[in-house]
Amino acid sequence: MKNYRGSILFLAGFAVALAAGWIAFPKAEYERQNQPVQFSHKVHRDKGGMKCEDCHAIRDDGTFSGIPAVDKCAGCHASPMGATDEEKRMIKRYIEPNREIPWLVYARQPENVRFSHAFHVKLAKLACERCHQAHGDSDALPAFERDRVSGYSRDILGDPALLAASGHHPGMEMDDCIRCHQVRGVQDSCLACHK
Amino acid sequence: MGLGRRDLLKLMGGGAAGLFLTPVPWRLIDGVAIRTENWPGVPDPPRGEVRTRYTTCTLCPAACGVRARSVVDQPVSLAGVAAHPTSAGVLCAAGLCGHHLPLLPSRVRQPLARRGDKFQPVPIDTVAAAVAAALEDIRNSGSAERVAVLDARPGRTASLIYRRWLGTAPNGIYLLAPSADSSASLGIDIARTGTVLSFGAPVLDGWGTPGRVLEARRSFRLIQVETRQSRTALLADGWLPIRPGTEAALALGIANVLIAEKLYDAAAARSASDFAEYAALAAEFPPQRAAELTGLPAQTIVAAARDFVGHGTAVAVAGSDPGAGPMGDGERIAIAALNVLAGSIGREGGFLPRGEAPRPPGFEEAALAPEHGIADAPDASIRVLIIDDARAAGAWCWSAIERKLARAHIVVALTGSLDGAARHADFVVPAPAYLEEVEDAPAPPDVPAAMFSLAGALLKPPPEAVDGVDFLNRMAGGGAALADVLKERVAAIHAARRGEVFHYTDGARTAVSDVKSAEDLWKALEEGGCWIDRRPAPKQEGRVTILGAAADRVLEAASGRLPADALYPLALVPYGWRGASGGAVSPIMTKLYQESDVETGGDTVELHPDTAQRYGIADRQVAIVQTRCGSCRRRVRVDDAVMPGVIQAEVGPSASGNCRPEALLDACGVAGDGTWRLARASLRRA
Amino acid sequence: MAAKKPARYGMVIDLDRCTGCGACMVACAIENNVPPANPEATERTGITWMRVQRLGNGRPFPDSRAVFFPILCQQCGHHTPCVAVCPQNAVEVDAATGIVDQMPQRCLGCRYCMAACPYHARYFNWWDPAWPAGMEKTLNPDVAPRMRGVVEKCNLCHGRLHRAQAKAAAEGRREITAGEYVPACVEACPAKAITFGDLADDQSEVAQLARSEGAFRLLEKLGTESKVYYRSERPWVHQAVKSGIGKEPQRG
Amino acid sequence: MDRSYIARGLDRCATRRFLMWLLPWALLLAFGVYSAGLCLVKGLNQTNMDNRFAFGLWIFLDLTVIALGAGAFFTGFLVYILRMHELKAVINSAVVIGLVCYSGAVTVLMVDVGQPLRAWFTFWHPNVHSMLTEVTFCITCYLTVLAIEYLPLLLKNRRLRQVPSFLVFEFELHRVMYVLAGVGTFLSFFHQGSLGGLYGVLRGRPFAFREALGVWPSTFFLFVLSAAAVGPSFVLLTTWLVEKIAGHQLVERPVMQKLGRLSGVLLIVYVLLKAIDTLVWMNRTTPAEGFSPQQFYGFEPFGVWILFAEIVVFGLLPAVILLDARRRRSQAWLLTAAGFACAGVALNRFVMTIQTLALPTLPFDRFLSYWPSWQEVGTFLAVVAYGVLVYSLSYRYLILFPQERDLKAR
Repeated sequence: MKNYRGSILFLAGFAVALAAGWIAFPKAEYERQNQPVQFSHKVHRDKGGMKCEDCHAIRDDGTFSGIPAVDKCAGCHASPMGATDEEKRMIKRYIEPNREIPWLVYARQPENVRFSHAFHVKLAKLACERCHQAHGDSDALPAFERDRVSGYSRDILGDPALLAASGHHPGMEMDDCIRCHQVRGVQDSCLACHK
Repeated sequence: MGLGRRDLLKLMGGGAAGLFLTPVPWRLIDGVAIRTENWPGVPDPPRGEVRTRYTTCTLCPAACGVRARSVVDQPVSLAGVAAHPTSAGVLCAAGLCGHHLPLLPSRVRQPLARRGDKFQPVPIDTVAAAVAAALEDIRNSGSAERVAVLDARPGRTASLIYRRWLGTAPNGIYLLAPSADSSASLGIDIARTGTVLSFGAPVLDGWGTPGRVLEARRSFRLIQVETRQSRTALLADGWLPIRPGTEAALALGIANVLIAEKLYDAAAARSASDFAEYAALAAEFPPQRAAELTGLPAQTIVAAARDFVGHGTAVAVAGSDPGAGPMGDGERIAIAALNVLAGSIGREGGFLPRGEAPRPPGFEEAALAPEHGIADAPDASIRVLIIDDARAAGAWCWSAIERKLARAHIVVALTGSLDGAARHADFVVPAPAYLEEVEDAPAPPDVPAAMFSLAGALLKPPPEAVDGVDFLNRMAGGGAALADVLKERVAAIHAARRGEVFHYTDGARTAVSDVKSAEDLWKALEEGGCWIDRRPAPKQEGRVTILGAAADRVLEAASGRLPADALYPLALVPYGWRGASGGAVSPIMTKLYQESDVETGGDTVELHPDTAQRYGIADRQVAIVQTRCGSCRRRVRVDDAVMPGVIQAEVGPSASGNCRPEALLDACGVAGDGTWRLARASLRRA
Repeated sequence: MAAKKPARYGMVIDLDRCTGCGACMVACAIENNVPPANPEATERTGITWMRVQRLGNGRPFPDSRAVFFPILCQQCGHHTPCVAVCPQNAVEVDAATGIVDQMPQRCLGCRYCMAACPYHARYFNWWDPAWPAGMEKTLNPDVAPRMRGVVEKCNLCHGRLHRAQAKAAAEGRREITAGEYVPACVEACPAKAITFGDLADDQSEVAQLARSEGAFRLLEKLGTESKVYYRSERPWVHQAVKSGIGKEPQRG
Repeated sequence: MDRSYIARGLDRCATRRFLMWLLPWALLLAFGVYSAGLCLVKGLNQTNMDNRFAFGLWIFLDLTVIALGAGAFFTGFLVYILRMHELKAVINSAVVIGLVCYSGAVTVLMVDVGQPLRAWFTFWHPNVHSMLTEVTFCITCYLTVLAIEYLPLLLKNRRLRQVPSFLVFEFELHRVMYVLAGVGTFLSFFHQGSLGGLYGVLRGRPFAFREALGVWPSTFFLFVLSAAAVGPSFVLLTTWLVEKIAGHQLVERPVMQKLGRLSGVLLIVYVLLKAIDTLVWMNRTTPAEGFSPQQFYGFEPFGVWILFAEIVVFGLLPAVILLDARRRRSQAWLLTAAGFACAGVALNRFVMTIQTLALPTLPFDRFLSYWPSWQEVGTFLAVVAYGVLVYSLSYRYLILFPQERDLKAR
């Protein structure tokens, strides 16, 4: 027994570290934030009869409108359409004072990344779902997870291994871009996708 | 049995080993490295829809068309408007960063009053009341003290309003800022000009309408008369480096040759009432004498004269360097006379008379106070001085203005930022900055046709902003706002049905007669456009006078401005660069004067190696420039392109503090005719 | 998006037209989010992707003459000095455009590339980039600001190339047409002294100018095949450029 | 009271006296760490380097220090590979010097780069064509080797020997010492070389550019050779210095002379090749790039004298002295020559780094000057202090000079 003691202690430390690193750390690494307003794509699509392009369109100059400004929401929600408190709250807090809603954008790339939706949608004919999953079907917005260390959204800078395990891997990391470009034989320099 | 020290070590060893098999260390070094991309030191550019909007540059009289690239409403870059009738798609360095001016650290956002050498916020009514009281006092006391408006950008509709107000105000006098060209009645048909003989005018460096001039550059010969090897001198076809202040002597020397060799336009000469008198004056300056005065070889002067008239229509222009202040009347007249000799007045490629955009009713010339130069105002006469927007001003020698002020006086500066002349004011009124207000831009001084451009507002002014007209109205207790008068003027233009509109948006042109209503015309101009009058048919002037009553002034100027002075053997020559010598400067201009040596910077003087050696000063050492009127400390740059015996001093911003030219310009001292472009000086090592 | 036929973007700068007004420098700084000088910065620690130098003929007054020499990254196409030296592939020559790319996010700031560049066209961020409070909102959204401690340089306004490409894509085109993409300095030059275009296209104006009489490149003998050409009709300019270093100009 | 840590039979000064000796160096270190801290926190604007003088004092001294530290690998090579067993007398000391020089240099490099947090990119995205990549890889690896070589010294410490497992481990290490020495030699050979290549490849700096022999420019080999040449000289100098400070002899004289002779032999070869290289550069390389060599020496103070000083005064001269057996026997001659040799290499590194950057390459360039800021100097002093501290401690508690005990017995 005595002469095993050392090894046991060593292994104990080893095990503790593994547990901490694989289970505790990934939880601690991301801070979860809820969106300022609960939003249902499903409702807007089915009840509102809206199409994706109504809010997320590619402008004539090739830039992408991204998430619409608050006046777009005001277009319909000047006064409550439904009976939910969430809607009333939104109108009171943002639409009436005409304040922009501080959405937390899951897919927002770093400032130095240049991603042209026009290329990928108009030329390469990629479906939105290819990167954004079936976002349009979602009924509620998941919590936004920010990496405490790098400061970026988990969707664009998560630990690949962990993301794969969690089954939530939108594929919006640089590696994903590169993989897809390689498959399609797109030859690019750094500045083609960075700015 | 408890844990011993060794046991603990083992435990930790195991932990360390285990940690390396988890994501922890790798995620951390990766994350930390990536953090360096967006840590607090790195700013975030704006996001949003990118829009293109148009306006007109009002930073200087050139009135160039401006295309503004904006994110939502905030302009992020400015560029020229292609095919613009006068600016031809060009913006200068200062114009390119104009969108920074509303955001300068020195921006004035509320009315200020001087307390000692500090400024404190006050309500705008306090300022208006103070001025009104002073006016009332003059009126009642019946004193001869003046009420003056010093206008940095004459010819605007606002200028008309000032002049009308001064017409009614007690002893009102309307003064043109030293740097401003008066609203000239002659333009230059530069596209057809054969030769330009420039006396110090920065022809290729921001003179007149740069776009138009540079576009025509290939078609005219350029002879530059200038002591300093300016950028224009470097690119001219000929450079005549004359001794400082001998422009008039050279002008008369050239006239002498032209007359002696019968190279002048006889018809034009005959039309001049006092040609004989002028010829007599010129006769006193044969090449030999001119050579002695100017330091040029006599044959060079003869050659220059022949060259001048030898290539099509020849024009002689007198230039005021943006840093050096105005040229004296003596020089102006001596140089203008050459145009009579060359017969270039009223001829294709020469000086063409031009009209002015129709004025709304109530602004007939008779109803307005006349334009004056500062020199015209008697010393110590001005009780109330209102300075309108030193924004576009070249450097002003404050003492030139100060000497005109009565003992008890109020100086009110309307300005966007606390720079330039505004820093001498008793009250500072926060005027809208560039791009913050709908304004009009008159025809640039050198354009041979009447023009009228609107500068649409791209930004909202701060809530407390007050423009000049608004300020007058506050004192008068009511009156039409500038925008309304502008609308009236546009209506007047529309009613006249002359000329055409150039649309910045698509480069199209529409005849005013085809514009349905005055409202449509306003809209077209406001969203980016300018009105151009049809070109008047060139015609020779009737009777002209060359010297008028100024013969003695010409003679004085021609005899040399800088009398020898044993104590101050050197000549101090200030010079500046357009857009940066006067008021506020965008911080991006540091590229030119601090982060490269394009501009030597407002804290330097340039010397010829011999001069530097004579005074025992080496390159980059600090020297003190001393004149009879004052002195200033400056860093020396040794440059063998400088004329020996000359101190070139740049007026403009420098790494050590933004534009503060006072010390230098005051050292230059103000001459009797209100100029300060030269001085006798001595030098010593600091 | 790689073009089918690789381009070789370059420019010809007419020294006889350049008035040294500095508009190109200002336009460049604004376009590429280059910060204003730190109060302590000097002409040797500032950042000027585009920089107008002054080359004198070395003769004293009144015979002294000078030309203004806009210097930017010369976009070397061969033996590109800065590419081989970078320890971590932060510099590369884009096969599709011939533009020498600098990746600030990959750079560790060793400055080896600066020592390697004979044109001194590379600049180091000695300070955090800082604008006067509130002026950040005038930054160009198409270019990412750099951070302290990295090297940056001219990339022929790559942001503008992106813009042109995106617009083309929005219209369903894969290729941009000549003239759709023009760097800020070229657009801003009041004297129209800079001609920009695809040197690989023999018909382009820039290619013809580059071949024309009086055109030359700096340090041609180094064999760096730079894509920035200069033109001048003045013999002394060619003379001064050939004689290379050793004649130190008096001017600061 | 720390007697129990000091090997038997070695006399070391009293603890108090030792601490007094450490104190000033500790203070110096503290000051240096502060300067370095400023550079890391506020950025490199704390230095006087600029866009034209992208490299300054730090790179120059790093190159010098690493060259001097070459004594470690070269002595190791001689002892373990060429079996010159008499040099065992200094090998331990050489290892410590090597460790100090290399770790110090690497630390300064970490301050020198603008984004130290990204330094590891070089390993993750290496550019195999870059000399700097080669340097980084080799130096890091060799630093590890040195650490392992240092371990047995450490474990031999009187107190640590009491742990049985350490003793075993130390014995095992000794058996692989030959391998380590081999690996070390190999690595050092490459990074000493690539440090030379660093400048030799700069086509854009005609003053430094050298044509390639194989894949490397000639400076690659010159640097290896010069480093190997001064390595022993530096070991010799330090040993002598330690003797002076300790107040008693540490190695037998013949060993010192042997070191001197080795230096001499390598130095003469180096000087020869350097001269040839310079001639080739003058008559072939530079003209081909459109320059004439005179142009480079036309700027005061860097005239032709610097070339003469480098090759003759601090190269040929010491070499000749060191090759002369009679002179070698005189301590004065030996040390002076060794000193000159080291100075010569330092001068060479100076010319390669500083002069190269000072020289203009374009017609409108100026000849530039540069003077380090106190932060730069301070940071480097930290390395010196750190070196002295590590060496002092090692000398006190470890056996750096095996002969010391016997020499004392005599």
